[in-house]
Amino acid sequence: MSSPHPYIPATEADRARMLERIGADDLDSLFADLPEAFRDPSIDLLPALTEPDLIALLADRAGQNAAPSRPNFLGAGAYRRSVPSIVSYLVSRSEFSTAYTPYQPEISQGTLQSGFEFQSVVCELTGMDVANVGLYDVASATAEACLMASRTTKRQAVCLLEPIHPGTADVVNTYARGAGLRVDAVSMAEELSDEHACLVAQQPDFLGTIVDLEPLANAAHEVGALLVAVADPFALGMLKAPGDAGADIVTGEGRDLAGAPAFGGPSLGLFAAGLPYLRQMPGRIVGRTKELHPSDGGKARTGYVLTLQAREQFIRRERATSNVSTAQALIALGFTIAVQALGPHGLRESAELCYQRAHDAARRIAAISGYKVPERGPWVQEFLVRGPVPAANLSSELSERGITAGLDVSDRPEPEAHNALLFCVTEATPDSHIDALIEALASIGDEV
Amino acid sequence: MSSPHPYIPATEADRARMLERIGADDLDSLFADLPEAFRDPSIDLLPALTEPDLIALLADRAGQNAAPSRPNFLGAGAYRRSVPSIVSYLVSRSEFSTAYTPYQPEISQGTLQSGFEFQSVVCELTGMDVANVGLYDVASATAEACLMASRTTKRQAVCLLEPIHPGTADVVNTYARGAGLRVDAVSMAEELSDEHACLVAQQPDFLGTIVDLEPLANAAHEVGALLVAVADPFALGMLKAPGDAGADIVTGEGRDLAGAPAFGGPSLGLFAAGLPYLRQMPGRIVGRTKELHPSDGGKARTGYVLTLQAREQFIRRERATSNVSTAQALIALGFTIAVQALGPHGLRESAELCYQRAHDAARRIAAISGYKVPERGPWVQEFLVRGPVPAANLSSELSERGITAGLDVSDRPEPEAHNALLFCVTEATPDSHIDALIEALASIGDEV
Amino acid sequence: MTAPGPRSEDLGARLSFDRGEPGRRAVDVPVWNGQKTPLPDAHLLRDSVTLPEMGQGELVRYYTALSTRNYGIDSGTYPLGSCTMKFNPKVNDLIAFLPGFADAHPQSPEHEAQGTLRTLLELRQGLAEITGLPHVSLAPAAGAQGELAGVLMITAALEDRGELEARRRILVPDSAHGTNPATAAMAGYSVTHLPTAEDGSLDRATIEQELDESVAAVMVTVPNTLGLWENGIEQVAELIHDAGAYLYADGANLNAIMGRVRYGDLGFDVVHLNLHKSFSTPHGGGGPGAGPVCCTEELAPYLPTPILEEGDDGLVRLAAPERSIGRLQQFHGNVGVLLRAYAYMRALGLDGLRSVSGQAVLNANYLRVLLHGHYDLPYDRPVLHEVVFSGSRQKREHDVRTYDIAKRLIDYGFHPPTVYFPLIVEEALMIEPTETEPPEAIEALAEALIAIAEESASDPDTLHGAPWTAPIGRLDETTAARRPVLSWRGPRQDR
Amino acid sequence: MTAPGPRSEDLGARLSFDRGEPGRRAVDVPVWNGQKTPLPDAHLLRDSVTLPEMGQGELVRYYTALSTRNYGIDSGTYPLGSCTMKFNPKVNDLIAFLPGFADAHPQSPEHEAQGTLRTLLELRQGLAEITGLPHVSLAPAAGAQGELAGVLMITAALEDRGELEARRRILVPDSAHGTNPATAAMAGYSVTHLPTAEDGSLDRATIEQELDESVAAVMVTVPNTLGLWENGIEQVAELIHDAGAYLYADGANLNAIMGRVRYGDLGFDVVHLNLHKSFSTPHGGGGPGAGPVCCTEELAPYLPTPILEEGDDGLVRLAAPERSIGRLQQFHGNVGVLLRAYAYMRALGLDGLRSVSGQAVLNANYLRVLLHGHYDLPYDRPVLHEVVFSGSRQKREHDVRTYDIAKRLIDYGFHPPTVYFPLIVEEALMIEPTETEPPEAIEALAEALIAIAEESASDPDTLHGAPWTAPIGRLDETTAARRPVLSWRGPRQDR
Ligand SMILES: Cc1ncc(COP(=O)(O)O)c(C=O)c1O
Ligand SMILES: Cc1ncc(COP(=O)(O)O)c(C=O)c1O
Repeated sequence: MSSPHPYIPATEADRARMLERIGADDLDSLFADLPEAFRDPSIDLLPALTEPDLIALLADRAGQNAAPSRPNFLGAGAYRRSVPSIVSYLVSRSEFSTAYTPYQPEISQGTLQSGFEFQSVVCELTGMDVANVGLYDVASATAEACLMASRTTKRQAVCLLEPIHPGTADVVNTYARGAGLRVDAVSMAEELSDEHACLVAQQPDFLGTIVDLEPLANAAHEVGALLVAVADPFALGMLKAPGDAGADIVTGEGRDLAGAPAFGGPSLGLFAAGLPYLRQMPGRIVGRTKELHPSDGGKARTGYVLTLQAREQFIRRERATSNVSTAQALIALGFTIAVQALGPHGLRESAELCYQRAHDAARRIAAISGYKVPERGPWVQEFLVRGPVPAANLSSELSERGITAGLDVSDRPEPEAHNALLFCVTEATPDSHIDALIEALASIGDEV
Repeated sequence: MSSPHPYIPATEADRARMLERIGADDLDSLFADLPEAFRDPSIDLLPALTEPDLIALLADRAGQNAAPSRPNFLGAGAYRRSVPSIVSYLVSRSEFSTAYTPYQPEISQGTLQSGFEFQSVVCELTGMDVANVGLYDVASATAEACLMASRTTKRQAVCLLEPIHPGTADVVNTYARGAGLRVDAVSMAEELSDEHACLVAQQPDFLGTIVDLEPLANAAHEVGALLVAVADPFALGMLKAPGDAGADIVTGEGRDLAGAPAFGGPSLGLFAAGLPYLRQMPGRIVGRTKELHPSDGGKARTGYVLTLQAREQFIRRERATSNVSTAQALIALGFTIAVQALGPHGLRESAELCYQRAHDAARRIAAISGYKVPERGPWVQEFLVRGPVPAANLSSELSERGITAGLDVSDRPEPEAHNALLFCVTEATPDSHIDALIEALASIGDEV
Repeated sequence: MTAPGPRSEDLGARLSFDRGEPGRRAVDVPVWNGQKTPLPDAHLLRDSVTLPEMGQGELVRYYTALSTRNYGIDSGTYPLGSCTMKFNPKVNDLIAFLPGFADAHPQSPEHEAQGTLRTLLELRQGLAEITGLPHVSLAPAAGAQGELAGVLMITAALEDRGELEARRRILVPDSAHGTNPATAAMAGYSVTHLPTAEDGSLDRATIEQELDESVAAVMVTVPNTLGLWENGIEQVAELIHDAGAYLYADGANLNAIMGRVRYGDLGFDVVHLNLHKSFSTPHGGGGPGAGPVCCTEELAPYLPTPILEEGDDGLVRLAAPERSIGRLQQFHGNVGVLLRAYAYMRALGLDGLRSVSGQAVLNANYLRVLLHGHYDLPYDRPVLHEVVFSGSRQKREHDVRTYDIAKRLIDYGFHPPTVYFPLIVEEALMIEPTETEPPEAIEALAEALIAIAEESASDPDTLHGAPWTAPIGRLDETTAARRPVLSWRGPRQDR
Repeated sequence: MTAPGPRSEDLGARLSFDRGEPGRRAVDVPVWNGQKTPLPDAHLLRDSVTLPEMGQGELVRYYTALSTRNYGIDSGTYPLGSCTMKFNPKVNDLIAFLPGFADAHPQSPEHEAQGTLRTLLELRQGLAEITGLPHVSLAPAAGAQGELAGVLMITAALEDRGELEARRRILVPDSAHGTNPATAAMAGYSVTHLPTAEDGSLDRATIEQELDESVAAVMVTVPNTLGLWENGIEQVAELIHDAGAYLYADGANLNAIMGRVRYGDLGFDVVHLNLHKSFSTPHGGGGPGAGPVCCTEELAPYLPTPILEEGDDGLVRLAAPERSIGRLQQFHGNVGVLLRAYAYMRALGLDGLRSVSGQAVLNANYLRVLLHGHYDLPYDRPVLHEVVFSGSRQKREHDVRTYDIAKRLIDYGFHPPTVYFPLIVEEALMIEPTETEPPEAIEALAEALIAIAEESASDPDTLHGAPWTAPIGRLDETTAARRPVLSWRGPRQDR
């Protein structure tokens, strides 16, 4: 590798000049404080690569993943969406992507005003009063919601309504352990008690079924608990806003509307709540304000700042509402632009298109002899498929035919999941993939 | 398709309001001047597609081309290069990409200053005094060079030194026909006469051989003709600058340093010349100047403008030096950034890396029994291969093995080209492709 | 209360060549570890090349900073008349950059490029439908090269008719774009200028008078550069054909009439289109463009190479027309631009393209009525895609030139319109809003121009000194041309 | 001579929701032409949702305009202490967006994701080498989540040791980042603050005094937030271990010591890294980040899920450690960020990473000497990656606060440093140039800060009102917090 490195502009001559000014002999002498016994250990790293070699290596690696053209019917928390083409261009503008948390609002209005747009979009979608600028992902956001519910209700247990995404349940458990909360998993709201700070319900649930949140909100409120709805923002294009159904906190995953699944991350946790909980919210919040002094001869202009920071770790430290600092701002920007590009009609049309395409696919599958699509209620984009062979075999038979099956949920307790795979079809699943699936399922059926 | 279209924001309501203000009944009435007999003809177009369907269709089409991973040894005017990753990001910033010719310099300094950078880079690479901001491609730039040579020498014939790219020769002929010039193709400079306005020599020549330009310049100057060198700017990373060898005009193709080959275009014609020819140059030229009045309390700042416009069509009309208007500015920007990113050392190292890799591949091929690499002199990245079977068969045998062979040049008059293919290996040809080629060639040889 | 900031950097004074330090680099090059081949003889090689030496971050910052000193369509309204600066959909770029398209080698055997070739074939078919001229070559790299192609095709046809020696003149209206006469001259013709009549159309009498056996062709821009329909062009076409000449259409203003009337139906023999205008591909600060030519059956054999053909085997191929004028470029044209144009055509379909022309014309007329009375309107009638005002009144009454008005518009946040073109309008302000501007933007533009008209009376000095808020003030263009500084080092003799 | 431009738009006053018109749209959605399934019962559905209705061009312009009101690393020097704002190589983004990586579904069977998994495995191995701590989970989404993971791992270990009930305290230096105490509290511990000694290191006496069986862990930032090495940390580690507690490293400042000393060798039990800082991935206006945790053999069983394992079959798999604290996210962390970090690690290699720390430290010291005497330097000794000055003198003598100094720096074209942190430095100015700034940039920053120091004496009002040249003036943060307006429509009750 040549010196200087492309990422480190200073040359040997630069360094000599700087060292002289500092009065140091060489670079190493700047590290004199480091304990000598441990200084400059031997470290075994892969060799450095020039840019062309780096790109070649990683293009090769990317090619070791399944080809993007391979039919894939996995959903279960990550969905292939039609993301408007303008999103990636705008998000990649370096004024957005290479900035950090907007500590200096005068030169960060881009991040701040889009943060305010994001909060506005999240409030509209969820039907809630207030939202923050986003947390890590849906699961950690849900865990934060449980902690917040516990803080506000002063109760030490939370209740998860099954079927909920196992990843979400797992993260709630992780966070609850630290906070000393008990986590109960229940299959009906009736199991809720006045020990519970909240009831957590996923919409649609883990097996894809649309949930009627209203009775759940009532049940929760009856025992003095909050309803935390974990809602898919895409499905909210057609489903009733959780806020209108009585939810107190709404979380969700914004990744898929903002871009590609990227093996799960970067993700984006949505977090919205009713006004009473505002000062207990985790995360950054953007507020609208005005210039202190009119700057341009005329009236004071409108600007945006991080606000209500007294909740946050860098001020409140151990009494903060959360430890979160860096979150997922750039993904939130992509989410905002994508949702606004779709607009009110586009979002609804997209959700309904997804609904129609998924139901059409399900119907075609159910029509193949040997296959069943057990329904648990109305659904949007995910459905169970039971085939003529055990679920695991069906999955591997499909894989051999170049198709990635839906998730194997045959070990779930719900009777409909018995021996079933959870398939997902969205507005972005190519027709040709669905055709290939139908054909493959039929041929597997024929061979039985 | 819904209305309004995403690209056309006005709604029906907007339109109604505007029409009323204008005093028109409907949109169609605005076209009343158009002859009624021909108005609103029936037109048969493919149906409109929404963005997701459009992307799906064209991704499918892109997939109908050979996969980018297919080994491909074509050169012959288009070369796979390692383009620095920063290029595509910077070029795609919409302030650059969605601007037009910088008629208003005060808000076009981005385009203008980078145009000046481009001219500076082209002057340095070619060793010439002045350059314009680029023409369509190397061939049309060379044709313009011939016209310019004819204008300055007042001679009505030009002379092309073979082997020259047939595409270049063809374009020179097209332009010459309009200008009433005779085009002679010769195989040695001695055939030049005082009827010729210029001698056009390609560097390296069409069969990849490095040309000694100095004797050619002398031969041209002896008969009062100019030397037009058609030089590969990448090879100029190591080869003597044509200006230093006595060339009067230098043209070249900048596409490959700026980005992907894109089936040949967008291309980028480089055009540089000696100072005496400045006012005869075609195309736009950027010049440096100052503010008329200091704008910021201090000294007048430095800025850039289009200059020497009295040569151009929009002022000089039928007496312009060329009809060119829109050229290839964005590709010129990419070229500039790429060359500057490589810098003086990187450009040389890249050229030598290309040289070494190509020679290594040629050596390996020559070592296979039944294969010859006939040399015509020193070369950079392209070499002739003669195999144990006729050239056309060798090409199709390779194709069957998933490899795109070098160009079939077996019909050329040069003896070394007899029954040969012209292979190209660059710094960006993957090792694995070369290995695959060697293996395939050997197996074809074995089968003979 | 305002206080000045410190003076910001004179960015133009420091080129990349003046930045960085010897030894810095923005990218590394792999090292060759294999067997070394000796380099060619030293007299063929160069010692070194002078280029900037900057770190990657420095270089990125420099070009990012330059970009912020540019105004693009994404920055705001860009009503540059004749240039059709419309919104450039990002999806077009995404498509052109798909690796299958971008990595295609121009010498690829046809079966390895069917994706590109079929797409170009469909574009060709679409353009033939839209222009009413059935034969098309997509080769020309821009409008001017399309013009050259068209005129050379006429040359070739005349040659085959044995009339080339006789027909040495091309008639061009005085309102034409400069490329028209320049092209005619480049193709070896002498140019006769046709005056524009009172109503902004061609003067029929002059045409009749000029038309004789010395005329090869008439080049007409439709709609013309005044934004007006050429009244009676279909009859002019007959006259021209009767005189044995060809009628050439400059189709750069297709945007106004897409889907509503076709060059072929009107009697044109050949037309070039500016896809970078009408079909929304980015203008790139001055290209790349694409200027396909479409023509009649009669002229088809002369089209530039390549054209596209679909074989009986279903394969699309590149071909040379029988008596082609030859190639215009080493390869096949600005294919990446053509792919973008195809994406645009498919995103709109026929209804969409008709909406484009409808809205473009509505927008221009809306601007016309909003500005009516504030600026002179030399041809005061409904317009098509653009409207040409004149700043003569402002010049006469307040010594404010169109130049000043344009510069002042920058302070209002707009890109100025085209100025001083067409040449036949004194102090011309040629405004083309295009269909992608919402009505609010047109209203805001009109308000700004009205405010400027008022300022020219109340405060002409503010206009004379404008722009005040741009990244740089008015530049000294005279000195730039008189003592040209054209590169970092200047010509070799001065070093 | 200057004349004012017209007042430009108050961009902040008009959100996207206030733009466009009903019926406009930025993208179309395909129409479903197949058999229609009836929608679910109406009480499950919504009537409508309120969102902006804009054309595509309008929307692009709006967000482009917003972007120009932001300052990123590509805009200039961004010496935000503790945040390590270094140049973000574009190649990292290019790699993360390769379709094979970007389109990978998180539930993919392992054999369909080997490209991603092998790359993450190699990143893990590299981080283990760099930290000297052999076991790694890449799951945490950012530094703070890494901290939570580390502390919960300690909790789990204590639980297994049966000491969790007893050990309820975590010691945290008063110079620590706010996430440290916040994390400790979130994990259920009470926090004891440790004072910083005169020399800027931990006060040994207090530690010895506080260390008892009630202490679960000590969280130490190395190098610390003063930019200083924690003198004797290796002895402190022994003390802590002797007391039965764990030593946690906040490794957010790894940039200073990459390749030169390792957390594991010094005796740390667990460390989190901030790859979005040290490994150059874009900060994104506040994320995404990645905060891997690396730990000893002892703590390995408790690592968060997933970790990476290579099987005998050569396949890389995601796995759950035996006694894992569980998951931190639904899936596997911010994989796209991790891929970028891998690309960075490979672009540099060991020599490169050592150059990073070397140059970062040189740059900070260079700035230290350039500014010496112009601002107070509370801990006046050579620093590592950053240097913390104090504006106390300016406050005392001229009533100019660090806040004012920061705002004024904006007028000089720089992003201000971190201010008022660490809390133990009065009027703190925490400056971290990073290794990607060339010396000229550091000199220019120093010159600006020196000019501002002079202005605070000569012209304090200019500082009090700064910035003057930013897109917007000083904002009223008090009212923002007192009467919060947090969304376009405001809370439902107010509608
Ligand atoms: C009317 C007209 N004709 C011809 C041209 C030439 O087109 P191009 O710039 O693509 O060469 C233009 C634009 O420049 C034009 O406006
Ligand atoms: C020293 C230190 N520790 C921890 C953190 C928290 O990291 P993150 O913001 O990634 O959560 C930061 C930065 O914010 C930091 O500077």
